[in-house]
Amino acid sequence: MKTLTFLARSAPYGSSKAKALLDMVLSAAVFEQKIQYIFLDDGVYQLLAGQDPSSLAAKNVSAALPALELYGVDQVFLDLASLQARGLSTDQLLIPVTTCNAADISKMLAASDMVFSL
Amino acid sequence: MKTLTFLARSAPYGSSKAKALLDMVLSAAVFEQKIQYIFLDDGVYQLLAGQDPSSLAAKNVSAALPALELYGVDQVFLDLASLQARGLSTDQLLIPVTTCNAADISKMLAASDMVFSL
Amino acid sequence: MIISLVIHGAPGTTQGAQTALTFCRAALAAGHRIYRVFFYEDGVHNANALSVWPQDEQDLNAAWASLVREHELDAVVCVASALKRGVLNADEASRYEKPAASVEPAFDISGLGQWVDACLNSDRVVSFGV
Amino acid sequence: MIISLVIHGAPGTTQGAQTALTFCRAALAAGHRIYRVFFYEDGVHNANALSVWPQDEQDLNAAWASLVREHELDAVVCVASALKRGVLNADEASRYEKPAASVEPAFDISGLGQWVDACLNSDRVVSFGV
Amino acid sequence: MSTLHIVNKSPFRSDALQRCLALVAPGDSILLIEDGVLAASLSTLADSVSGRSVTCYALIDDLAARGVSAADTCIRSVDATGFVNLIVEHRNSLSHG
Amino acid sequence: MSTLHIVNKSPFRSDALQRCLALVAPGDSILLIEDGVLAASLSTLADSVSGRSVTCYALIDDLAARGVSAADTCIRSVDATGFVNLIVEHRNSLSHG
Repeated sequence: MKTLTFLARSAPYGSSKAKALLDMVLSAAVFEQKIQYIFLDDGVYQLLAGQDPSSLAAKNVSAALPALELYGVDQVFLDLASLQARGLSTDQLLIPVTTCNAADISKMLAASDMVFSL
Repeated sequence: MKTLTFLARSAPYGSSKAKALLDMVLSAAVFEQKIQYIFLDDGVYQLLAGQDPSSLAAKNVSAALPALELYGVDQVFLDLASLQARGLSTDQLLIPVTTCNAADISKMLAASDMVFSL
Repeated sequence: MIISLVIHGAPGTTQGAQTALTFCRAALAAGHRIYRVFFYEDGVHNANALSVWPQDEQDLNAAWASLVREHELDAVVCVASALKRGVLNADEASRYEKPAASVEPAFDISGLGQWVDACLNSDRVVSFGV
Repeated sequence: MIISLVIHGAPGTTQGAQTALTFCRAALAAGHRIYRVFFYEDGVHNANALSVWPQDEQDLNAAWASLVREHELDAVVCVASALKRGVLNADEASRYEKPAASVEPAFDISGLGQWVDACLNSDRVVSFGV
Repeated sequence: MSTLHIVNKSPFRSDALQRCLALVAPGDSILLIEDGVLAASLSTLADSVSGRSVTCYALIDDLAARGVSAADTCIRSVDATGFVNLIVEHRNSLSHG
Repeated sequence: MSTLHIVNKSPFRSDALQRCLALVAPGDSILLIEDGVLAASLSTLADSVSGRSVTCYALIDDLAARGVSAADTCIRSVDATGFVNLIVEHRNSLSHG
């Protein structure tokens, strides 16, 4: 088993990056790897409740979040500084996540076999 | 005749944007429009002397610069603040250009029929 | 008013092509004339006839083709951008000995001169996906 | 050492695909084993067999195909990314009633499982063009 | 004789909005679209254009998609028809890459 | 047990280098490639990593293409073979998008 760390750092809808990383996470979960899924920088916008991309004819990226645990992705982290820098707070998020800081992320990176960032 | 303003703001080689904008400028020149070609932000790197992209198997974007005047593109400007912010000076540039500032660019924009920025 | 569009972004990868499509529909609905839609750089992928979208997503390629047909829009794909990206018509496929054409027939393939012409004949030119 | 590559960028638009090609050649020259090159998102355009490059530019599509053949590399194109971008093999072209295939035959089309498999069987996985 | 500045990039990842603000002139307008609307939720944009005779707009579908709202009433929501009207009302437009 | 941070974006247009510097740990390295090498010509990068046990590299072909050179001797030039060696020497790599 490998430890794979995923840094979700892009806002949803402006590009396909949020969806592309989520698809990688779910694929790795099917193979039962140890997954660390970390939302930081603009990636924290992926967790916001109340997203409604229907008028963009786009799929709601956040719809998959509540199912992450079913897929065995239970190590989901949020960089608190990224959230606060954007004027957001944890009660605006769609799912409960463990908050972390840059030092925590550095430690998780050091313990990872592979890292993917989108 | 229309006044077309082109804002070259991307560094060369990392993306095709510098070349894509240059191709637009040269096409507009063939149709003898009034052209304002302004290098600012990272676009100032397009003017640097000594570029050698041969090992990237890429074409030298700056090779076309000396021919601009032959194409009738004689209104070429450089945003001096962008150059200085990058630790560069005008004596490092491949062709002589007229320096300008943000207020000059705003005036040129106001007098333009169409503006393209890459 | 006479408006032209320049589209730089591929469908699906960045949002620009979708924004342009919505803008184009709104401009037509408001009674403006769309003189030309010019697809440049990665924007040429909007004219790829071979793309297959997932059933639960909007097919942006089909949406463009349908809008172009319905309003008889002048939709032009930049030839230099298109060749490099494998968007070819039958003539080019034959000339360059490629096995197939790939451009949606509702689009024309031509040069940047068509973009300059759009600048000369439009009141406004709006760029998307830069 | 066993190394895999993930390539996100289209050739010509951004530099990532070129950087990856140079890296891949250098890794092979240094005696490392390339377990797999996985093309994801816009990276699938590297496997487009229909692209026609200008004569005075390096044909990056041909360069990849040639490297893959010469070293018998396992080059895999993500099927979901490829379908949406019009990079199809004959089976898919037939299944989705498209007029032609467009993938360079040196590349396989498969799913993200091949990328996970590369993670499991490689010492290093390097991402390009993100 | 004014310009519509169109910004489609996140203010956190890209300097597009900063570069727009450096060039914007009195009478110009700024329209936030796509990831650019993330700037609408910050008070800093309203502060930056305050007193400069610059009007700010944000595309309503992009705000709704992302679940964010304008932090300040001086940033006006527009739909696609409003976007078209802004193009018509300004002499030219500048899509900041 | 260290990470090779790969940065391919201009420090002026993107916050990729800043975000890299926020995550870099002692023993990690930073490799500038593509437009990322533009940061090599600035003294600020050398200052940022000074005293942090972080080594900086820049891809020589990308420096040469752009006609820029490293501002500080602490930023080492590497060729493609050196890039491969850095990948081998570090436990993992992080390409900062």
